[in-house]
Amino acid sequence: MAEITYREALNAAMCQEMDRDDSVFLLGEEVAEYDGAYKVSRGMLARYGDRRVVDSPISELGFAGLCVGAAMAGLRPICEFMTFNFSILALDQVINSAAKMLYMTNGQVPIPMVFRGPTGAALQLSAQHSQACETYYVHAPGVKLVTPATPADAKGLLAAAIRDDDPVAVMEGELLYNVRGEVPDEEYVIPLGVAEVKRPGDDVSIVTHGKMVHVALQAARALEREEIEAEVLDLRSLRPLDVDAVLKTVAKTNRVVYLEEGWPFAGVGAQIVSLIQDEAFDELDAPVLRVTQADVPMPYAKNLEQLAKPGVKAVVEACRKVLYLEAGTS
Amino acid sequence: MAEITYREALNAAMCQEMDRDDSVFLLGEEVAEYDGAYKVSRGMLARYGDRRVVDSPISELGFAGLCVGAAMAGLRPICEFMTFNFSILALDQVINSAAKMLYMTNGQVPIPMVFRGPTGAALQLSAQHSQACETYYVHAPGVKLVTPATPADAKGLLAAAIRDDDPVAVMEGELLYNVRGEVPDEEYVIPLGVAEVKRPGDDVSIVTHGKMVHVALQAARALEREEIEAEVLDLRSLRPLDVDAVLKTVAKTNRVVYLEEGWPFAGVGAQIVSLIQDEAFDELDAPVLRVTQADVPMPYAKNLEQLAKPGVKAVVEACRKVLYLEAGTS
Amino acid sequence: MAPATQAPAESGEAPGAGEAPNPAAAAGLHGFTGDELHGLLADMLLYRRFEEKAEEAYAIGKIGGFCHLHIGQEGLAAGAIKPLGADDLVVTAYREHTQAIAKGITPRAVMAELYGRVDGCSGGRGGSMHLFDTALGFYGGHGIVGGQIPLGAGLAWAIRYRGGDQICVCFMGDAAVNQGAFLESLNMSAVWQLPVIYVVENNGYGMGTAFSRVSVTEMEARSGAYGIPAHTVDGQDVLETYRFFEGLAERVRGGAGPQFVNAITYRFRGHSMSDPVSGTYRSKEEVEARVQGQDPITILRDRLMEAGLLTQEELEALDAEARAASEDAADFADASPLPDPSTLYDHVYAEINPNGRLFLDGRPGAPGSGTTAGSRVVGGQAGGARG
Amino acid sequence: MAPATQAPAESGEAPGAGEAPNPAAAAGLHGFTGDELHGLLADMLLYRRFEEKAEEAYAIGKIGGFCHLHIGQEGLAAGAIKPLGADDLVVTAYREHTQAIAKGITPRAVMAELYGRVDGCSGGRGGSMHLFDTALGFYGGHGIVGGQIPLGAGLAWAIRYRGGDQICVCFMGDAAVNQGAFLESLNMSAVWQLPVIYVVENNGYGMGTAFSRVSVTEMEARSGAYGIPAHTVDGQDVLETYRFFEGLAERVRGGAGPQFVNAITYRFRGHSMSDPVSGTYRSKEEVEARVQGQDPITILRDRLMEAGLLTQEELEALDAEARAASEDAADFADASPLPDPSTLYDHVYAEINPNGRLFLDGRPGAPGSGTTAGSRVVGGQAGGARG
Ligand SMILES: Cc1ncc(C[n+]2csc(CCOP(=O)(O)OP(=O)(O)O)c2C)c(N)n1
Ligand SMILES: Cc1ncc(C[n+]2csc(CCOP(=O)(O)OP(=O)(O)O)c2C)c(N)n1
Ligand SMILES: [Mg+2]
Ligand SMILES: [Mg+2]
Repeated sequence: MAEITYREALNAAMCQEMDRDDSVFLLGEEVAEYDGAYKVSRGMLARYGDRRVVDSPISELGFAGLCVGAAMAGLRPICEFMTFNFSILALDQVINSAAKMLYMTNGQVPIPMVFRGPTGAALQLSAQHSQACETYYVHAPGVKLVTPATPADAKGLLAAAIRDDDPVAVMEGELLYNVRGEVPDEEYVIPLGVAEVKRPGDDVSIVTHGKMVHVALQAARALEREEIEAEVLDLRSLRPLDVDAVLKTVAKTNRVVYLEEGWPFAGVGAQIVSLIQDEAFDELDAPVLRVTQADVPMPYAKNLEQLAKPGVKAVVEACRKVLYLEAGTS
Repeated sequence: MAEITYREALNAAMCQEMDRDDSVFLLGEEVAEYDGAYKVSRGMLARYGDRRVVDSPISELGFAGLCVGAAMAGLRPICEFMTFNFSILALDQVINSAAKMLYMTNGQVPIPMVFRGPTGAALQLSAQHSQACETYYVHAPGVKLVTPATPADAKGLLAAAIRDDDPVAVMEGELLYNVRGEVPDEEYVIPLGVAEVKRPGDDVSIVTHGKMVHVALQAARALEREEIEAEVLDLRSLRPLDVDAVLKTVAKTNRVVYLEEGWPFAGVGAQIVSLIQDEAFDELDAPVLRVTQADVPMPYAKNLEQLAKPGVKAVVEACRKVLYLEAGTS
Repeated sequence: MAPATQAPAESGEAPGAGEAPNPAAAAGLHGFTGDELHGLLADMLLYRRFEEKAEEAYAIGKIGGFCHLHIGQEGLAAGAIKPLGADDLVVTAYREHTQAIAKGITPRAVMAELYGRVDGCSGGRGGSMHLFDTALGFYGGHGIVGGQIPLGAGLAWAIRYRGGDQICVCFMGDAAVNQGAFLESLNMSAVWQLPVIYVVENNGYGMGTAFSRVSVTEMEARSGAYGIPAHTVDGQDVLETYRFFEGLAERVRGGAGPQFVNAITYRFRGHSMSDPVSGTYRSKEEVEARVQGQDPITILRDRLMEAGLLTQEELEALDAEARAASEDAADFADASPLPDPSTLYDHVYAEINPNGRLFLDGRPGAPGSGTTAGSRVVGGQAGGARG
Repeated sequence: MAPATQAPAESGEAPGAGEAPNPAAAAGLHGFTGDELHGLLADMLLYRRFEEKAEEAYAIGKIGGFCHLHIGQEGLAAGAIKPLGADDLVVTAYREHTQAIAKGITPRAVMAELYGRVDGCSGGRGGSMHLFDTALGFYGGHGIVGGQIPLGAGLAWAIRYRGGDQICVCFMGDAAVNQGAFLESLNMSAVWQLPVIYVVENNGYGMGTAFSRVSVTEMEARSGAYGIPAHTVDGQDVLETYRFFEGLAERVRGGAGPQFVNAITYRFRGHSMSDPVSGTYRSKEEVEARVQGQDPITILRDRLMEAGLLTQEELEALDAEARAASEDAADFADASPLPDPSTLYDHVYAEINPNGRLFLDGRPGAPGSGTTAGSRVVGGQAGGARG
């Protein structure tokens, strides 16, 4: 057990899997000679050589499709997108090739690969570089999606994603790469589809995923000062989705806030609300509230960006509202 | 008032707008010499010439982006996708250019254009040609989306979309093109954001959009035989969304089924459920049920395709369930 | 008229059997043995009769969806694929019935797939546009124009990665070269020197659009930007095509790097079943001239007869075999059952994770939807039929 | 050392003022008048000092996000844009500060945008990568590599559609030519003969990747596939570059059709503020050699001095002006207010439809969220601050 960064944990997961399986390789922009735009693959070129750690041209559709093709032939590509914003260019290969291949071929052609990189906003990167892309990857059946929030989850979930026989999107966060945390040194995986209670609490549940887990924990600490015990449930995996864990926290607190980085319309939170009202309708003492990015493209100006992002105050307020500690507006 | 097809209504809308505004032009694959892959633009090349009715290469990303560029300069392009399945290749230009442009430019550069074509499944077109693409177009703010279900709506909504100063996706249906209906001959538009009750009823509300309106009406007729009066609310426009109309039908029947052609995870229905539970929580006598495509890529085999598609029987069953006429399974 | 639409017996000018071989004609035979020549003719006749049968089946509703016939382009299926090794890889677009057969998928398995039956090569899930048999090196069957091009690069990548000596042949239509994926894939193939041959089946049209209307350059100009050699071959001359690909495949196997082939051919039918053979975008005269003079089957047939290597009787025998095999395929397909409804959710994922829910529609049949006390969401005839 | 890092005064070998013009040198002056030459030098000095100022401001946190400096490439901003007409259109990528100034946006408006303030040319919403002033024909400022290429084709399309005689200049980096959008846009531009000049600012690297590592061909080879003429120009020689674009622009205006220009240049700074000037992908020696020998400002300065057309005093005066303008821009930006929080939802849509809800976050501030008795959904500091 050592304290390392999220970045190092991802690196450790890739090395762990590349050591045990020669069919695993890493391909993307700047991943080799430059050690990765965010230095996630530091040292991997030296360690594995340019056969397995490969710099690609800026051709997202092409190299994502090339990786899908390599996976059709049985290799296990790790396709790095410098950020998922750019993967929108590659979405046709993700949806029409990777997600649908196994089904169209009646099970003949699995696509055991990983699409990984940061999703969502960092700081003042403006509209085209700040988008949370979960909805685009979770809507179509055939792809799996995990969103590690801590170094330990990063190592375990990325390793599990690499070993999984289906295409798995691993969405990281630029602002998470420097986060430090305890990570087991030994080889391990965290199975897909298992959510984790990052903080137990009896009064209200903050359900979330990815980067927002940290915002949820800050909100929970703030609520603690008002003697409100918030439970923070980190879904960790959006598909497969740990429905039992969601229903369990609903049953426990009867009050839920869904926090996500992305936009509201057809966001992940919409699905969670739909699921809860459908399967735990009678458990709810209040409607599930959602805290999301403002429904606007991300502005550059510091103050506007802060306004647009979902923040601690908004989560605290939402928790108060589901507890009826503040007059609801309707 | 004449009875014409949905196809002819779209053609009439485009001609109506091209007659009144020279800045409107139609560009896409096979739209000119071939009269459109589905003959929607029949006769338009002869009528407007190849300056305004233009056959493009098979370059979805490029010609969608070219249309966005032309719109930046003040033209009003109608960009036809042979089907929206192929527009996934163009999504970067739709989201990162069209949707975000006005905001990034602080209002300097509106994108007054239309993306149109059929969405969803036809008959046995298999996984890559049967996808309902609403979620991809409704998630990001900056784009509007309408889904006409009848010839009259097709003419009025497409005309309104062309006149709108923002990018508007108009999602049609291959299986709708031959649908006939009464359409006013004179010039008119149907404002975006106005849902329509396609069939009034007091017992249960079937809320839906696009092609599924017809399935909902069939289900309503079937329910009628059991003396159940279903109200069919056609959203017509997903963004802007007629929230008042949704809340009104909820208040009227207190029981809702959302029917859509697409997949469930982060589908349009998820957002509607989230909206209803949030703004009409206490009006519901039962959780809102959703009827969607099975959460699988569309299979080719006739029987499997039928199973995968949302059908009348499923809608009827869902309506019975929200009416507790059948023991729920939980 | 071409064999496509007439019984070979009627062909007038065929010289009587047993005539002395004509040396001039022999030159055009590229050194193939009589058996090899009969084999290639038999292959193409099978492709032709098979698709004529599919056309019939489509007309009576046995086949649904899109169905794109290769009729007129069979010279390329035989000429480009037959020279390949069993473990070489082929990936292509949606006009691939004959290519699938050429790579070894049985007419039965292909026809059953067109019928959407369990014995189809994709279990009835893929249909006409998505034929697969990876054991035979046939990687489909892709419906998004240009979508198979990066996949072809990836298959070649995997060969190189493993140090294998196979090659990948990636087919595309002429219109597909205007997709950005073409640039990205050819460039990466050149940079990484992948063992792949990109073959444009240049039938002159993308649906109703002549290539000359969407390109100011000739097809040969499209690969030089990436330093990939361009070759042109007459796809209607199956013997020339065969020898050409035989040689090129060996060069690529030997490390020559990616290649680009502009194969000239012509589509004798409409783009798909809904598109008339001729009309707005190409004249009746144009089509008839090509069908008359450019039929790869007629060309080979006449050449063999001229050379005295094929008798009318032999031709009829080969053609009868082809018809019989096509009939047999159709009968087999017709007898094959529809997929079992209970398999609706099979093969969406190769790995059903023990934890969590993968299918969110909550239908009774959906795996994992039972992880909780039964979702209340319902949908589809499935739910209806079973609820 | 280059002016970038030194006061021109220190430059040793500058000949004293008033020396007799050197005819040999004059030849290299392409017939520009002394005023024109001083003007171009002043432009480039402004670009240089402006970005040095931005560099400072970034270091102290006045500017955030990504900031890509053009330092070293100024010859192209002046040489390619100054010859254009006021109503010609320019669209480019994210390394566009100096191009925006060259097209007429004031240093104040650009710096205020980098600071994210209301007086910025994009109201503080766009930032460094999204500078716009369409009244001046500057269409941004785009962050997705290659994303501006189809937009450039579209702007040119609009010119042709309206029968105007403007042209569009579309800049891109060398790495952008590997995006599929490049193929699709150049091909359409050729087919429709659009009045557009595609300019590759070929600084040899895409971030840390040398072009030679992601292409086996030279840049000139990339446009021939679409029949678009390729030209190469030395972007460090502003005079040559200016005359070249002056001539090419007129040819395109005259109907010569789309053109492709490979402009050779070099980036003197890191890719963005987080990237070291030299390191893994290019050596200190390589960078220093370029900075020494290939600085467009030094090259023009020396040429003018050799020709006796610039005195040390004049140079210092011009440089002082450039520094002053940059200081002024920074002061202006600093004094400009942040955007009003109440404008968060402005300009998402140009038309707020009277019916229905456009914003689904249901925050108190969101327009239309009030169409019903107040959504209960809340979010963002906004909700928090106001709730
Ligand atoms: C990306 C995409 N755009 C459009 C289509 C619709 N479409 C199917 S085939 C076709 C024409 C392709 O022509 P070509 O590549 O020459 O192949 P051919 O049909 O001639 O064999 C088009 C436009 C598609 N399937 N995919
Ligand atoms: C589609 C896309 N992929 C990746 C990136 C990240 N990125 C930003 S700039 C850049 C390098 C571009 O190099 P080049 O085109 O040569 O322009 P230069 O930076 O040299 O001016 C990359 C990879 C991006 N912005 N967009
Ligand atoms: Mg073709
Ligand atoms: Mg560069």
